[in-house]
Amino acid sequence: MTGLNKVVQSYQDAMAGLVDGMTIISGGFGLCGIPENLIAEIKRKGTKSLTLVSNNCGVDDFGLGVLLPERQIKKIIASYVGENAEFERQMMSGELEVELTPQGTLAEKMRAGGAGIPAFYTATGVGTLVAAGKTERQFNDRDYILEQAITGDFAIIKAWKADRFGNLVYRKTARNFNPMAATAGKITVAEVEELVEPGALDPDEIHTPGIYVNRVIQGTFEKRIEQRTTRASGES
Amino acid sequence: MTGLNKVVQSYQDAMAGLVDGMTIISGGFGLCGIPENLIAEIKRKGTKSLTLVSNNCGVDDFGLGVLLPERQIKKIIASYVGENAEFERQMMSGELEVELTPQGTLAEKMRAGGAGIPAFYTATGVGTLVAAGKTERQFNDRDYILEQAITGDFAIIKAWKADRFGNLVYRKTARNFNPMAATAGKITVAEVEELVEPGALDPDEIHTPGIYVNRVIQGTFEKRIEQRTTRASGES
Amino acid sequence: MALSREQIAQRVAREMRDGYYVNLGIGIPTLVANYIPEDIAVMLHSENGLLGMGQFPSEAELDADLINAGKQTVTMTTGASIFDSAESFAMIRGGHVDLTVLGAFEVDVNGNIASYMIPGKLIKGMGGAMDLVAGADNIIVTMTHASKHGESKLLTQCSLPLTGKGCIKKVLTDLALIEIKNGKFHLLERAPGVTVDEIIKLTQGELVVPKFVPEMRF
Amino acid sequence: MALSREQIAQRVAREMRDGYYVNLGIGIPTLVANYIPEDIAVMLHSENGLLGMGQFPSEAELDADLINAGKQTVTMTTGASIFDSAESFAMIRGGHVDLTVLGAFEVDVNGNIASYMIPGKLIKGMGGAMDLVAGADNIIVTMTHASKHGESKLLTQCSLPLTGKGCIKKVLTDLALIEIKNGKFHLLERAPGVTVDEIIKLTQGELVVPKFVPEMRF
Repeated sequence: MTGLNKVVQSYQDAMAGLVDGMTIISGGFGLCGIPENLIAEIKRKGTKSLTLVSNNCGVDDFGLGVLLPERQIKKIIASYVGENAEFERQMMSGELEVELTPQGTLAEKMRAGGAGIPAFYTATGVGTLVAAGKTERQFNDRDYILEQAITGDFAIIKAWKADRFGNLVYRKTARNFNPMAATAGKITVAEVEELVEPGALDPDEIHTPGIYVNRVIQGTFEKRIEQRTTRASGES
Repeated sequence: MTGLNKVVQSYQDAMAGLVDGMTIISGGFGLCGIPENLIAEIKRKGTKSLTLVSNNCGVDDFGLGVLLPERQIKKIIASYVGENAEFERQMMSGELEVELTPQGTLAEKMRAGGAGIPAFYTATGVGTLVAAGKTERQFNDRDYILEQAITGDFAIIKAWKADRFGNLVYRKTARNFNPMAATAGKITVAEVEELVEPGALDPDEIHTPGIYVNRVIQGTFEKRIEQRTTRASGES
Repeated sequence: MALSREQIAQRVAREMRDGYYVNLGIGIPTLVANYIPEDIAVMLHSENGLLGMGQFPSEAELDADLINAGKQTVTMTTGASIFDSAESFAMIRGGHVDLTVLGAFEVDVNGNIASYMIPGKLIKGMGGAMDLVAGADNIIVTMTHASKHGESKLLTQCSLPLTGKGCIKKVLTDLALIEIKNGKFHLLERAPGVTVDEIIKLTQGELVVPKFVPEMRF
Repeated sequence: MALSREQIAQRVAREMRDGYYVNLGIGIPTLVANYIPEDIAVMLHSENGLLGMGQFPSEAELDADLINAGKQTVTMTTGASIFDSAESFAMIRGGHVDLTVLGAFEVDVNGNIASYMIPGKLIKGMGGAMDLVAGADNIIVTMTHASKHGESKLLTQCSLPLTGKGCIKKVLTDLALIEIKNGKFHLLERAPGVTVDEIIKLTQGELVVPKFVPEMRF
């Protein structure tokens, strides 16, 4: 009677089954709401030839950027990759394949992947490099391009709280891409700050229902800040 | 500085601007989570030739069904309409045009309408009457049909609580189609059980952000139950 | 003896596995909830936006805001979640539901199903049925094997408007459990006391009968 | 005198109306938040999933889980809401944001905009910019009128890869406020002390100049 209990005890178990050449979808925006320890485990495992789908690729020494030095990433699908020197080097030298995708299109591709929608039309990217090779069609006299869904062998996400059924809630803007990524993985692994008892999360307030989540692990997080901007105290 | 204050004081104001021939998208599933009083106001106004988009059409004397006797509805787009004798009569006699749409496709059409996606592919309805006249295409060796988005001149929805910015939360399965309907109206009107002060709703727990909502009105609700099923107390 | 509604529900319940997310349609499928084996945990999905559907409420628990897809008042189990209709059908259409049980008027040897419309007679709409049959891999159709007049509902080709094309692989009738593959029906089990000949007689589509057809036990 | 960054922000802020939902891009557009007129209420949208973006936090308020699209730590205003990236871009792509302010490298007379890529030199990605320009009706582009070397950024045809096609109707540079329609630039206002001739000289695309061009006041 443990079938609905998604909790695993080690990061090895959390990423069990990940092998070379797989596609991983990751939640997170910049360094906010990223599955820090799942990424660290992928680095530790040394899995290679990965295709990564993520809005960003971290920085040189944190986030998905840590997978770059050992060349674990073959291809990345992302909207913004500009915070990372090693990334730029690998991209410019052609060692790393980069598929730049508009942020909204990327979010929608993940959602579509999880929702069984193989493709959708969008105005984003019409008349740009993004439209190259894509079906174009008019609706109500406006041009749109057809974008296809993305799914992954794994989805790795970060949430705030989970129960053992895999029900998740996120905190503030650490939500970002995590809910869509959660729906789009064949195996979805969530790492969380806090494990709570079933029933502790209000059913009306669950962001990701457990049906999308295969494994849950509780971790501790550095939560590094990329742009620390503050105002002087008292200033308004 | 009242631009973000969406609260209106009367149902007349709530539905101001509705004229003959418009398209209205309504939230609700059966009689659960329906905008009872906004529907009553449409009946009172006597607006005609309406196109209604709603999962169901209520029952003979409650919900959207009350718009049938005076023939206010020209066409309905719905997934299930089987609880209503007058509805059946008008449909069979050809007085009422009915576009039966699978429930998931209907929900997705509303979401797409609100999200600027003019069309999407789905496997639902392939090889059925629903596919008639629609573009078909294969992705990964499977057949899909192209479904187009729906938007409305008005969207009428029911929520549990709102603040004056139009931020909404729903209660239990009264959520259903309301969040998608909210995004798809040129003018979206929400009627709610309770108005709360801004800040009273946790930003992490808001279901419909106020950006989608143009008018909010507080009402009282009958909340009729369609199938009252109970177990004997003590039975488990 | 043909299976009773309760026995159909009981037999379907044996198809459940620990950890399944299950969508039960209206009618007989709803009864399946009463026969879930005690040693497994499953979560019931109701397509109006509820995962973790519980039993009917007591009078005290009755809540107009908490219904199932059949519009019946229900309760929630511990660990339930609520979501909107688009999310609910994302679960269905995205293949996240492990088992779907629904009724039908007819199925045929190509896995087609007709379940929502009798032209000129019954036009209530497909509700979520077209999404369910298109989205799920693992579907069990429950129905009577034949009409009251002895007309088979397992056909060479469905005569009514389809709910879905080529999507049904398993049918449980009051007489038999049948698999659909390679354009044929395959007899897997028979109801207690029902003979293979009776089943053959009431199956219009081609039926493959193995040498030994086990009898269901209850 | 060319407008300062602050003056550009000030002038943009005057385009705001009571009740607007506004998305401010990175750089100069971010400064606009400081000049919102006090007699109107607007709500700032940040595309990483926040409506109701507030000022930078005090040290005590600093929260790694609360950032804006520029990855800067921020706060929330009263009545703010949080949502996922798909929902955030549904707001943008569905046309729910009333005003979008963003920077650019080039714009042209057909309303094309290039803002995200300099081939062989700057390839950081488009982020949300392509969605913003495709989704919004009401966009103000802020940029310098010309490069440091005096090369115009208001062109007959953009030379860099486009961010969006035919979607820009208003440009505020350090020299002028310009409308784009019918395949031409139209001079609406000039910066204090900047002559029409200076603007003409630094505008490569066809510029329509009315008899009277009002000077901006600060």
